[in-house]
Amino acid sequence: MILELISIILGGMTIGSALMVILSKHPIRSVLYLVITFFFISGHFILMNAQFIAIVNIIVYAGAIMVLFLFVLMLLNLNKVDEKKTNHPISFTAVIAGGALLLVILAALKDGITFTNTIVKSDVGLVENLGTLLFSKYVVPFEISSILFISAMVGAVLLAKREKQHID
Amino acid sequence: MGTETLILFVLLFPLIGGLINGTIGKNLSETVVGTIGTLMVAIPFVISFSIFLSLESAVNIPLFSLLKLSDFSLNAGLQVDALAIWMTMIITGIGSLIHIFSMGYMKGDPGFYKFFSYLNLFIFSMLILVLGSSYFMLFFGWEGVGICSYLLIGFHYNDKEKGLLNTLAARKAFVMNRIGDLGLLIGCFLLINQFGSLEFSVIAEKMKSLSIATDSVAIIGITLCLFIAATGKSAQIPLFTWLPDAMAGPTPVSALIHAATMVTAGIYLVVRSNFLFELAPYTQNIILYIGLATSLVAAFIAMRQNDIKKVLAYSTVSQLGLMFVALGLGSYTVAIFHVTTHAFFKALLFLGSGSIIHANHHEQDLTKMGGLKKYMPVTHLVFLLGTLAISGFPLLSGFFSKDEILAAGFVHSPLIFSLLILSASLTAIYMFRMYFLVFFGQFRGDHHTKEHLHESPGVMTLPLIVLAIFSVLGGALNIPDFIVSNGAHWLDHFLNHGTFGLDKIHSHHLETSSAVGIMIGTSVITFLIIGISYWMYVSKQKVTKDEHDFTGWEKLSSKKLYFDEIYNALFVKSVEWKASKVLPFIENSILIKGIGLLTHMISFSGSQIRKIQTGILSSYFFWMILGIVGLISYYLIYFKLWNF
Amino acid sequence: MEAIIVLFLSGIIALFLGIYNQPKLTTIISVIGLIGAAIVQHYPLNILPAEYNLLEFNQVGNGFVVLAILLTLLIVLSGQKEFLEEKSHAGDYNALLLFSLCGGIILIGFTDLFMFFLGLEILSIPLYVLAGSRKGVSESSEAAVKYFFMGAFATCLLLFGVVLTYGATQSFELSEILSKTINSSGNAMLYVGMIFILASFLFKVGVAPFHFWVPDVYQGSPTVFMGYMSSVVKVVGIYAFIKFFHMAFGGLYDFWSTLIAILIGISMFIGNLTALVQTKFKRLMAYSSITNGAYALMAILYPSALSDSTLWVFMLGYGTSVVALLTISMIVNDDADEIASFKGIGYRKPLIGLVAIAALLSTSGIPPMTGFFGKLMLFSSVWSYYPWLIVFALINSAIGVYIYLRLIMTIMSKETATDTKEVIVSISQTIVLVLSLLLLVAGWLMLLCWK
Amino acid sequence: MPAALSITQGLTVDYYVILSSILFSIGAIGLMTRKNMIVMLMCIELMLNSVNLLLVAFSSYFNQGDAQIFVFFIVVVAAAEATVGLSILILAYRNKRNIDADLFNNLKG
Amino acid sequence: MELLIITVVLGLISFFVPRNSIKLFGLAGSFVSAAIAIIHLINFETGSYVSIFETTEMPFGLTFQIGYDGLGLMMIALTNLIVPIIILSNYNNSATSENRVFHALVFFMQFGLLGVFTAADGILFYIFWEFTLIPVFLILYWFGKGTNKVLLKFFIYTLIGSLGMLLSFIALGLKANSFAYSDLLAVHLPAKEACWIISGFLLAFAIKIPLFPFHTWQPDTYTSAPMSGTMLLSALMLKMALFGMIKWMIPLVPEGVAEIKWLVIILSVIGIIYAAIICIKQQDIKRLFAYASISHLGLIAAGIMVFTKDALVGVSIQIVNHSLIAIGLFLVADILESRLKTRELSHMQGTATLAPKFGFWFAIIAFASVSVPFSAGFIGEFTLLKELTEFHFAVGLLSATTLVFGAVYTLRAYQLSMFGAPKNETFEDLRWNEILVFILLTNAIVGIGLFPQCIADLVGPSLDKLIIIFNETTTH
Repeated sequence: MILELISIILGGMTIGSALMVILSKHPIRSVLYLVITFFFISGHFILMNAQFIAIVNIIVYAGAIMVLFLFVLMLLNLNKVDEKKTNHPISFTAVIAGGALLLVILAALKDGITFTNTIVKSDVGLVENLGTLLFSKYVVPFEISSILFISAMVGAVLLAKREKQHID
Repeated sequence: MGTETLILFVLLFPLIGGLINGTIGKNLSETVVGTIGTLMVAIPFVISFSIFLSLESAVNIPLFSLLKLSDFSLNAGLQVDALAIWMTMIITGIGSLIHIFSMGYMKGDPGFYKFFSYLNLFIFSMLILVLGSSYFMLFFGWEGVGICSYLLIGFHYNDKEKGLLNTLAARKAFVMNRIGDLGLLIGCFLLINQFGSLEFSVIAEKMKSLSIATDSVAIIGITLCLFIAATGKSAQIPLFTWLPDAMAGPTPVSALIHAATMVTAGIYLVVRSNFLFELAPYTQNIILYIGLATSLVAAFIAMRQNDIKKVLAYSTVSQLGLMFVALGLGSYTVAIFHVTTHAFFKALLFLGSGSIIHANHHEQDLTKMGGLKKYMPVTHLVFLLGTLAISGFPLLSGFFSKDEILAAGFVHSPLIFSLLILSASLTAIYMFRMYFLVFFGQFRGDHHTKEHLHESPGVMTLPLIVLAIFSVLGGALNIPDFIVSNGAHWLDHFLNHGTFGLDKIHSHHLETSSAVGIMIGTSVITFLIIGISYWMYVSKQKVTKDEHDFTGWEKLSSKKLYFDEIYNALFVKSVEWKASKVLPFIENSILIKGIGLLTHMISFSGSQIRKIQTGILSSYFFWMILGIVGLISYYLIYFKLWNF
Repeated sequence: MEAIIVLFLSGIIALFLGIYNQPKLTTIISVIGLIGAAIVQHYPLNILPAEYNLLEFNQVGNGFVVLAILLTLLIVLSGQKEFLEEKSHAGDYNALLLFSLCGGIILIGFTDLFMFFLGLEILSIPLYVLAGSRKGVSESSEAAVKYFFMGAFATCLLLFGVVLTYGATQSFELSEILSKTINSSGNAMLYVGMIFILASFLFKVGVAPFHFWVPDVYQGSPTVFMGYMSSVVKVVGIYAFIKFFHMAFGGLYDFWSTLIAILIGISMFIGNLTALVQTKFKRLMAYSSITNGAYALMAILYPSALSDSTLWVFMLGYGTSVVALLTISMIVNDDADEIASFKGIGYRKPLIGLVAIAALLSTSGIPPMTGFFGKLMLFSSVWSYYPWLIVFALINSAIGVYIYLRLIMTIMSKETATDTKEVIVSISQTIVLVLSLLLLVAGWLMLLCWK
Repeated sequence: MPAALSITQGLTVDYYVILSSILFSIGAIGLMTRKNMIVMLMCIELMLNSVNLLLVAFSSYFNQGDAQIFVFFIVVVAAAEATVGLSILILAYRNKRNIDADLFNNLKG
Repeated sequence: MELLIITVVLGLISFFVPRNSIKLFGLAGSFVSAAIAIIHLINFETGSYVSIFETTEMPFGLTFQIGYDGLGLMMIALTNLIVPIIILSNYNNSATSENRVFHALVFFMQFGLLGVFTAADGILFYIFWEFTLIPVFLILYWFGKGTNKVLLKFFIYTLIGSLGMLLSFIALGLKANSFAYSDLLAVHLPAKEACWIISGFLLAFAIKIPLFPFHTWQPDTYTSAPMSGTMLLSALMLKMALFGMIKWMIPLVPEGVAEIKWLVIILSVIGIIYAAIICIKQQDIKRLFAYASISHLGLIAAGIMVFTKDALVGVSIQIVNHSLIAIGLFLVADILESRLKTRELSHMQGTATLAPKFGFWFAIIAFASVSVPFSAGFIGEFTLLKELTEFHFAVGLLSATTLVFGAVYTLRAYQLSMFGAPKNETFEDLRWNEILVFILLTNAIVGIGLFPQCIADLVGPSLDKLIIIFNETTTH
């Protein structure tokens, strides 16, 4: 019951911080709220005994990606609120659409949702188990992802590099 | 050589003549062209005369099969019997005379060779018409003469003033004939449907074996169709208005085609189909009344025509009407007899008028003539004979042929008889009006023309004289039996014995007393009319009024009872209105615009759809999310899960 | 797998040659790499250990790989002139194209969702970059932005779908998913997951209402890469789509086929009707690609789509004609991309004219071009299942003919555009034109030796 | 699945399904409403994370490691996407001097 | 085989022939193809089927079969004999006759037509059918003076029709599991389905013929096309549709004929009268002949729908006859247009006086087109009208009005352009090639008019076969 309570509270906090991400006017605040959200989600991971993923999530997302976001924000000097006033009717319809999305997803899934399918505390999320799986069954995808990375790298360089001809 | 071969020569000579003149005639002198043209008709006349002399029974000459269809075939074949050879002789005989005349009349015309070529081709087509062994061949020639007639009516197409008018007349003739042809065509189809063949002989045979009821629908349909065809060619109501207009052609053409030969094709058709018409008294009655009406109407119109050729043209229509009356009364041989005599005197009259016109510098108006007697004695004499013959002057050819029609009418009913008498009297009236106006009194034309008035050359007068002789003596062909005992009704016998169907029809024989009575009566009327006319036009020197000055019935007559105007309003105008207003409207506004509207709608919807593509990212997300919502909703609907 | 390695290696080499400023060599290397990959794919060397053979290629799959390589080859050749204008990046462009193609090949051969997901990303990520590679041009960046955001969103949709599917079936293997789905028609999670996956696929293929990115991105991207997107990516995407839905969700055919048929019907009209009112060439081609993508996707509606050559012929015809037309567009080289600037080019340069006619007629589906046979086979295959869709497709073909015919008339006009520049056709472009002409007219005969 | 443990363990997979659906929808709403492209990028990361959350839940529920490997790959891809995305952002910023998404509407119609 | 190949080869060579000798090359080449057709005619054994080429193993169930029977051979001979005449009549028209591309396109067109007439596979038929559109479109586009709108209309119209046909072929082919003619013949269809399928075919053919109300593309296209283009269209391309109806539509879907028979016949009859009446007041001579063509073809189409042996024989004769007449009339129109620089009848008056030879030959062609005796049309129309009357009296009667209307508008056109006092100063009389064309046409028209049996013999046995197929299905 305690775990259940914790997870419910954690879930509520996750939703709340996620909402703050899209509600806060200032982008830097959004980034910070997002980092907090990631932390909460990692908390869920730990609750489910998926330690490796929890760590990766914090390191890669909160540590690397979000820092990158902050860097870019600072670099482009975008830390002031320059977002135009939100157009209310448009955001209203957008919220309606998003709400409808949630609604239909839940409506569709409602037959399956009985809150009886409880989660087993398993060991599969431990580093050792995952490592074995990754380097045996999923070694090819692992290697293949190198193509992804190299193209992302090349792409980033290609796009972000300043050309000699036109210097702004 | 047998008849089979000879008859081919009869056919081929005019064709060859036409082709020679048409192709190389341009480089030949007029004399050569004329001679070739004439010989190519004269020789067939001689040949056909010899065939006529030796003809014993009908000869059927299959030539070749044009097209074999599943249940019957279109055959080219000839058939020589009494009727055919008689018509051939009329055509070639009168044809050659007119050819001779044309050599003089057309002298100096740039289209001289063409003219002779067309004439020869016309003779050829006409011969096919009468010699053909089937309705198909008849139709072949039927159409052929139509074209030649078209070409000849519009012969002077490039005339500065009247060129287009001439061709309009030609077109009118062709189109009206085509309407008739339509009847013939449909008649042919009905015949095929009924008898499975178009051969005269086969149909005649089947008529016997099939034992078709009198006045059955099929027969009435067929005969009516054939009669429509006949009204087209033979200028009967309602299709008669083309014939007077056709006088736009050169005068020999009028003589040959529109008086002596082509217009009798309708008579020939009905006589040829006598076995069919005999079974359709209903149609015969229609023929009778139409013929009578035509005869009277045309005679009435002829009363106050001022154009010499128009008078003759309406006279022709009127005479053709009389022939149809004879046909309607079942007196086929009488009709042919009248065809024959009419050919003589009408050709004579037309050629005579040609001679007059030639002398008058192509002036045809009666009001501009007068007193020509002294300038053109030969023409005057033959013209007088012709006029007398057509008016039924006793013992001339017209007297006998018309008398037989009257006799037939007398047998039928007194009303018909009296109307026939009226028609015959009208003939005499307008003919003598014309005769006196032309030859008596003072010359009313201009001075210039007067100086040049002259008798026509020998080539022109010679045929006139020959025709005059025939017009006078033609009656001898069919003299009533109470006048001569031996050889009476020779033509009747000849035709009856050599033509399908006719042998079974017995002509009505009047008692001698009534016959003599009719003869005397008509003679008296004719004399009276001549006398009155002489008194009016010669003694009182009455001169006809100008066309515009007519009033009352005279105006009605001069305006041709407004037939042209009525037709124009009823048919021509409505078709032209459709052609120039209604159908282009359908075409442009409904069909084309309709399609245009469709394409416009398509591109309009394109430009509307285009507006969704706003270029703003968040709207694209919005649509995509709505898309997913839609997809899931589809799932919910699909499994009917819409119950929360 | 070997083909991927060959492509990857040649991509790396090209990258390094680019760094050392050898732009022409990079071209040669990429061409060699492409040809080598095609050969290796067709005649496998079998040198890799067995566990590396994670990808499965049946005969049809092989054919599609070869087709993708062939189209890429044409694109690489036709783009050389543009690559060489920015010498310092020629290596990058070539390498990114090759990397992307690797992703494409993975997408053809995948058997589980891991490879599928990675393949999709490897295919897409270089394209996000390439779309924005004309750096000074704001349209190009806009295209990249739009492509990236919508692409990433589509990835999210895909992943959400995958996770729900996994939740319903407990597996990432296509075959196991299939075996689970056959008996579990009532599983809501499976259906919702499938719908999300469907949405992301529809996005990739550009089917309404997920088509919005297509015109904007195509128009903004450099012409070469637009060629790649509308030919290779389409070929691969549609093949993967069909494979995924037949191999994993085959049991739910009744459900999704109707849904997809409806969406295809809508897309055809949206694509064609909007193309009708375009004045920019690339945008017109983009809308036309929506329509043609919809035609091609019809193959999903009949069960034997994966084992016969119908789709192959269609995509051969469509891909080749797109590449040919875009090559012509590059030759015309009009910055504003107005259709009017094509006026008379075909009359002045008969080769271009001939290719343009062949390509446009092929796209219109007029015999004897390859496109006709593609359409014929496609339509006759689907006819028994969705006749009304074929009627729709034929109506759209007619509208399409109107669009393409107007293009032909512009290109073949005797008059020329007023400000006519000298038209220069480079050697590589000539090769592309000749090759595509050959493929367009007689490409369908390749089937004779294919079977 | 083992029902005996359910009461004490407490966490049901359905709960995560709902939670992750909510997070996913929040991300989607953010994508539609926010104009700042960096925030939009963050929304995408949020959506990816909601997927991760659900995957891990399923992984534990099914007692299978594969799903967590999948999460690993998602993280990999997310990193790559973020890299490319940010560089595209920088590029866009250079051209427009702004990263407001609504300003990028030259291509339309 | 050489029948088909030679046209392609000729077309390809045309691109490389020196510009100054292309005229002669075109003429010589087309005469060679004509000679080949004549050889085939001579060697043909009546009632047989000559297979030219046959493979059954092709991708996607297409069978590559070509061959001809009597009907096909008639069309082949017609094509190969008409093309030289077209090239000949175009000989002095320097804009086209000295153009290499033009000749190549004509030869490709000929190839397509031959393909249509020889194809023994539905899809192959469709392929050739569509293929013919391409060269003719380019001829119209490059050498005509039509606006893009007109050309688009032409192309889209015909294409929409052919799409219907394609659909029908697909539906039929899926039933037969093959597209081969013989297999398609064997398919039996339920009535409702047959109705749909035949409608698809009908759409294609009705637009191509064209039947009322699908004809609106035709007058515009004809008037804007160059002379040779108009000739190709009316003399040959329309015949594809008639041929298609006889050989493909009716025998393949006899079950559906009953449903659409009356529709087609009524439309045809409306077309006959409608087009004829429009002609009566038409001022543009080329447009007039275009509408006249609609009127004539309506009669043929109605005849086809009757589908009896006699009707089809009449149709065959009329097909040939109409081709000849169309060439003659459009040549006339072009001579007038090119020399007077106008197509308005009211500006032409009196040409016959200035150019007597032209007047003469125009008269011949005009009379041939109103089907006077000795012309092929006389026999053809006689047979057709006979069958139509037998089919239904009213149909026959209404169709037969074409005799009257035809005379009215043709003679009007002749009269307004040729007769009267000349309006123009000079008018160059016929050139040698034009005279030669007229002589050839006249010989052919008169020849067929006198010996129509040759055509009946040629096509008879194949028609018999078709009718047997038709009757078997419809009676069961």
